[in-house]
Amino acid sequence: MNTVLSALPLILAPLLPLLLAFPALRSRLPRPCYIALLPALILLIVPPPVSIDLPWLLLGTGLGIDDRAGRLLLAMSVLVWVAAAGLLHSANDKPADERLTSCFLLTLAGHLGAILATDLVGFFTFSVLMGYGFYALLVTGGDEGIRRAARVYLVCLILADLALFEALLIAAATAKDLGFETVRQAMAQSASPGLYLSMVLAGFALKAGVWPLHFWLLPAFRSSRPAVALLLGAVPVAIALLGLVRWLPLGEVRLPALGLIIQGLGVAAMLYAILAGIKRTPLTRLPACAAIFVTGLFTTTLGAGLGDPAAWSRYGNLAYFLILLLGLGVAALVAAGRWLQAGSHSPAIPRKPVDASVAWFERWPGAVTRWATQLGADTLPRLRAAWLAKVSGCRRQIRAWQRTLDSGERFLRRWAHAITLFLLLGIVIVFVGALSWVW
Amino acid sequence: MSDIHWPVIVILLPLAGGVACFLWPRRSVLLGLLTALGVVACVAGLGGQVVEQGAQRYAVGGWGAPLGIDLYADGLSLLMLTVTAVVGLGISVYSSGYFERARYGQDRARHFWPVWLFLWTALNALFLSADIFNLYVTLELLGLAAVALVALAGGADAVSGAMRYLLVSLLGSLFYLLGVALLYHSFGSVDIAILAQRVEPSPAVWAAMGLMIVGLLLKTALFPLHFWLPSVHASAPAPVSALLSALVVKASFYILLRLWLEVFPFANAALAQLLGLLGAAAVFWGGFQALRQTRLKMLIAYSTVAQLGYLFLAFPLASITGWTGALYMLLSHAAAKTAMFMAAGNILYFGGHDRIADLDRVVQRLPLTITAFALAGISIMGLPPSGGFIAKWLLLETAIRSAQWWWGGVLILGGLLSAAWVFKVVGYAFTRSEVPHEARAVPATMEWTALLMAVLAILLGLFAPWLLALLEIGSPFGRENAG
Amino acid sequence: MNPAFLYALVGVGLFTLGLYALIVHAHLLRKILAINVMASGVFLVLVALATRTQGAAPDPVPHAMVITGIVVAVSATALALALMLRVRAETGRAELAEEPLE
Amino acid sequence: MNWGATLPLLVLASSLLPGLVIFFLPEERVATRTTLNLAGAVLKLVLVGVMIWGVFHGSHYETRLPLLPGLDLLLRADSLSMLFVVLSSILWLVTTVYAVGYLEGSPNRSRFFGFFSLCVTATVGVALAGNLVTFLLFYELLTLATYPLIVHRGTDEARRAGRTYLIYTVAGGTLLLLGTVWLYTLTGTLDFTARGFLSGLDEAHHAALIIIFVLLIAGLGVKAALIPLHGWLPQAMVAPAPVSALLHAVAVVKAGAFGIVRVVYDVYGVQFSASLGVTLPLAIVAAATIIYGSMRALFQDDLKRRLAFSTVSQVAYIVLGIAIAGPVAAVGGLVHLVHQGVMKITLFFCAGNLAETLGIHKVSEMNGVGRRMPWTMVAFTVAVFGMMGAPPLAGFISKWHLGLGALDVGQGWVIFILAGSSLLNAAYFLPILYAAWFKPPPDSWPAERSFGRRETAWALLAPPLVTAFLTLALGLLASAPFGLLQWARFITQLEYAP
Repeated sequence: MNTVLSALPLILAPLLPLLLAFPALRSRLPRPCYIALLPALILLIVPPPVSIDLPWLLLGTGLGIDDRAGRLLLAMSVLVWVAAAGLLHSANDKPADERLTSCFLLTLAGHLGAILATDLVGFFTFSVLMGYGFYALLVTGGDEGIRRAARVYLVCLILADLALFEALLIAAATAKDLGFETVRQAMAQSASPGLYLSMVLAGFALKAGVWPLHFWLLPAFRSSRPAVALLLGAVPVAIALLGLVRWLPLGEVRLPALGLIIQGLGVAAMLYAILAGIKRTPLTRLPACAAIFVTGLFTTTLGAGLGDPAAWSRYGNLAYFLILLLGLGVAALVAAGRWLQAGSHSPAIPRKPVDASVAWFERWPGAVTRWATQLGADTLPRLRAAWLAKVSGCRRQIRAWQRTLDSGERFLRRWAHAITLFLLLGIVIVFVGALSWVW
Repeated sequence: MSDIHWPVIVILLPLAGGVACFLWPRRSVLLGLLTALGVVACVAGLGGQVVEQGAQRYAVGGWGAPLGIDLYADGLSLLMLTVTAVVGLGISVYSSGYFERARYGQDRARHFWPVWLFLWTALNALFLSADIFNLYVTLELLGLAAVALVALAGGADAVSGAMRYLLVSLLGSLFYLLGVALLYHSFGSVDIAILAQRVEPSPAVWAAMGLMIVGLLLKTALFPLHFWLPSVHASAPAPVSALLSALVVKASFYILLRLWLEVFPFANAALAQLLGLLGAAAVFWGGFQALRQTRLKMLIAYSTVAQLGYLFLAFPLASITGWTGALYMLLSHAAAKTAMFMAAGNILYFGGHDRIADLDRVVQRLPLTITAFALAGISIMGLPPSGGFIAKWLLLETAIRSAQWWWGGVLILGGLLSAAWVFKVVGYAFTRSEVPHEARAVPATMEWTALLMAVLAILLGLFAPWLLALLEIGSPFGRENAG
Repeated sequence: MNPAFLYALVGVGLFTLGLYALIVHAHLLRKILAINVMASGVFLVLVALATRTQGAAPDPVPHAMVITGIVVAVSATALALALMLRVRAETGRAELAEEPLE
Repeated sequence: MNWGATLPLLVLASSLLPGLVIFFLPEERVATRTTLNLAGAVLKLVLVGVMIWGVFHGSHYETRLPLLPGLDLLLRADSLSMLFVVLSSILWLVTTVYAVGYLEGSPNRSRFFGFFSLCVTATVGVALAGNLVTFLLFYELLTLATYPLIVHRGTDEARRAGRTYLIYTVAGGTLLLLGTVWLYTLTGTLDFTARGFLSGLDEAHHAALIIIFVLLIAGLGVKAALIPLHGWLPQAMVAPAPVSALLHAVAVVKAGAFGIVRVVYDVYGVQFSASLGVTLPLAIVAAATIIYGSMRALFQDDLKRRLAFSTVSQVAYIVLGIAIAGPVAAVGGLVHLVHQGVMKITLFFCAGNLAETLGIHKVSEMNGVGRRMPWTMVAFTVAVFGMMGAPPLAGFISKWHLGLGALDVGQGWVIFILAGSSLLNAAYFLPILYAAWFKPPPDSWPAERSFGRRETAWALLAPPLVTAFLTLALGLLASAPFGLLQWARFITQLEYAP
């Protein structure tokens, strides 16, 4: 009985927001965004450990919350989401937008699910849901700048999901099931974890906007609505970092070279964040720089952990702390920024069109699309055209053949010719036959 | 039952019917239909006898082989008789609608029935004949009756066609007769069974073989001797076209087959290859020409040229499966082509023209007819499940087994060609045309007969084992060791 | 080389001659005549070859065949002539026009 | 005649007979026609249910009719055929409902539904065929039954498309026939047997067997739209939407793919084909098709054409799964047979709804359509994510097994193909979603029809919602007992068990 009672909020935590995302199901409910958070809130007070196995679901998955870190993360999420829900519809210029609420709830479902997932597939599934939901949240009612940011985010998201899918496959081929712990062990013992590691790192780095893959973060912070900006840290970035912690065989492998590179990247990210933060400081930029900075810090920790398993087992919890810090800190900064800005009516967002300020490396998603477009739209039909030209040559030839056939038929229609030609054969046979018969 | 002289009855009944129709023209439709039913029943009786007691030899008047006339019925004859009976019944029913109307006046209807029944007599006699001279006589009778039927349509085209057909037919028969003379001189008999025992290669036999084959090829319209066929088949009245395509050209092929199998078993491989080659040429030539026609009946006639080509592919393959395949092709082609010409007849009847480009307005108001055409087309293309498919399968199997795959290639490409022209026509059933069209109602019998014949062509694909077992009676193709 | 064989050769000659005429002449009457000549040739061959062995009495069967053949040929000729008249009535000429290829 | 021999015939007859009756129904008897259609579809579903129950409890359903001496027409229900039968009978029911709604008031409906029923009969026949010659029979019947559906509209464009279709499929059927006959002359039997019936053949015949394999696959590849034999598929888009749905999801394309599965599994046997060295080239062709189809789909503005090229790409997954020649990948290929059907039929239903309700045919006209027709677009969105392989939808399960299977047998390159395909899928599908949901709608739609308060007619809306729900359920419940995945594993075990 107890297990059922504790399992119920566990299932409902992602399921309820998912259901409420359908407008029809929430039309009679007051404040659906808060109601959707209730199961998660209840989950916080259910005594640990709580878990449930769902072997029939998907490829066999489960939900659970066992460690203190998970609980803290959940608490942080609930807090941030409550704050965001409060800001969601308070925007003075917009009437309540149904679609916005739906996107909000979808993202919430994905987010909670990802935190509660106990295996790779579950985590992946929910983070995909969260990713696309968040994309929709970003883009709903946004201006050109935010759309551009969202587009870049989307491309990053797709690529990240691909990389993670590959990683997932490798993990499945290596480990006997896909629980976090099993995979960690299996990968530690695997002969060649390189591909897995690089896929996981690349995937989550893209999702988290780790420097130097941060280019969607800045415009997103700059121009999205406050509720969304509030979530930016806790939702895409924090979950991606959480993914890193959960998927990588940290504390099990020793990869000093990789660790060093990652540490280097982390340090560079921190430097970049500090410089960017100091150099130009419109208030809206501050949360972004903070996010990049904390991410850099996290990356450094991660690199250290990869380089030295012992260090990870000692300081590993630091990573969780950083994730918490990131989620809460960004939310707090955004909220503060909004409070400070409350008086000044103009958001002073420079509405630049796509311009030179976009660095070359930020333009690659567009370039890839353009390249593929050209490849497909130009090359393939041109090949076909060349081929068709050949075929039409054949057609001309066929026509010539038909003319020949026609004249042949006309020739045969003068039946005299036909019979003469053919029956002469018979006559020859007769005479040859008759003559040889005489002999 | 077993002592009834079915072979004689099968020949005499249509003859009597024909005479009766001639004497009582007013009742000719009724008499004709009754006769047709009777013949079908008699053929069934003969069939029962043959199935029970094996191949039958019957000496007319009790004279016996060297002097008198023998009738012989084995599986092959029985099958040909059955096809004739079934197609004949269909054509009779169809004609009862076709010739009844104003266009073909009472006069023509009066002429049609006796001549058609005489033709049926000639066909039955031909398939039962056991000697080569008798075959000549029946072939000649067949030719004359067919010519008369072609001329029935009236008009310059039909009469010229008939004249041409008559000359060709006589020419072919004379060639054949000359061969008969040489054979008789060499071996002193015209009975096929006796010839089969006595015959041995000699120059005279070679000469006879050459003459007879040429004569028969001319009548069977194998490429390039097909020149007379399209115009004749296209200008005749629809039931007559059906008759010519389905049965008459097959009769001379039947004689050729009999001679080849029994009298000229020593014919060398080169000749067989030549026949096969001509057959292949016919398949392509007929197929291409069919594709290029602008009038429906011409198209169907050219397709007959192509389909006849298939029959000759069995010669180089020369094994029991091959022969069976050719025979099956003959069967299904008979049913399918009858249906097609009937469908074309309906279209002509309804719309007054058979220009392919203007077909859409007509065929969309005759759904049964176009269905018949399409179903028959399926068999002609050799798509499953149809008689044509079984035939194609057997021939293809033989070709691959005997490592002569190129004949298989001919079959395949020929099938594609026929698919092309069939769909060229059938495609018009689906266009959008709202132009109203002056039309005459087509009698239901005509539409349904066409459809039933087409369905028969399809069903042939499902009853193959039964028919093939029938064909084995008296083992006309010899025992399996040749292939 | 006996007389019978000579007759036979003549018969074949007639056949060939008839064939030539059939092909060469356009007028239908000539064509019909040509066919008849050919038929006569064949009959001659049949009759001539009835002597199968030197000196023995000729075989009667071919003669019966020839009679049958003549009957057939007569009826065919009758039909042909009737048709020829119809062709003339329909087209105004007793010739077969070369058909246009459609 | 006993039950076991009758049931397969009944399953066929349940759509054949209504079809034949419908041909003769006058145009205006809508109620009778609809009743007949639906009754046939439901009856078939019930019969198939009985059949599954029987197969599961070890009954054998087998009908034999002699076709030629030594060669039978054979209908047999085995685990693989049941997979396809279930798919087609369920989707037929859905599509029938949809077609009734879609064609309301248009001309020539009796003809349409007659051929529609024939088409399904042929598909079920393809599924139940127990040997190659029976398969060939129904395969050709399918060609013939779909042609009238493609040219149904009767426009010049439709007829051109029909002609192209015929040229491809008739030629393909011919190749298949050639291969079949050749095979028959070598073996004397054509009955499908788990793990093939050819491995005992003499070494000397192996060259011939390779050629036959190529012939068979080319013949089947035409319908499965493997490059370079896919040209007919995008053209066939002129057909009415239910036909496209049927063509792409159930009937034609699937018949080809299913045939390839049959040939590789039950004629050659996977191990034997692998030892002949024919599976790798097949896998490469499939991979090329996947990429090529997606690339072409990128640049189609016509919505249905885009979907068509997407089909080209997606169906090749099935072939790829088979050709990888490993048990796990095979499971992926087999489940994709069903998954692709369910997802693609949803997409086509939605495309049809857009065309029928708003007159939208092009991607560029779809701005803001999500606001006007939210339910349709929800179904569309679910299917799109399924196609991209996003969890937890059906497509993810397929891709998962394909990728895993490829790693399993050491063919890592496949996962890059999968990744590339997903990327391209995203590239040609997501802009549609973006436009539909986030761009502002235009002032007026090209040709709007009003359905009162609902966004469109019920008969048009319910089918895509049902299939979209199936897409979700097939993904979520993949591992459930008696689920699809179990079934596919069972089939592959037959093929791979030692």
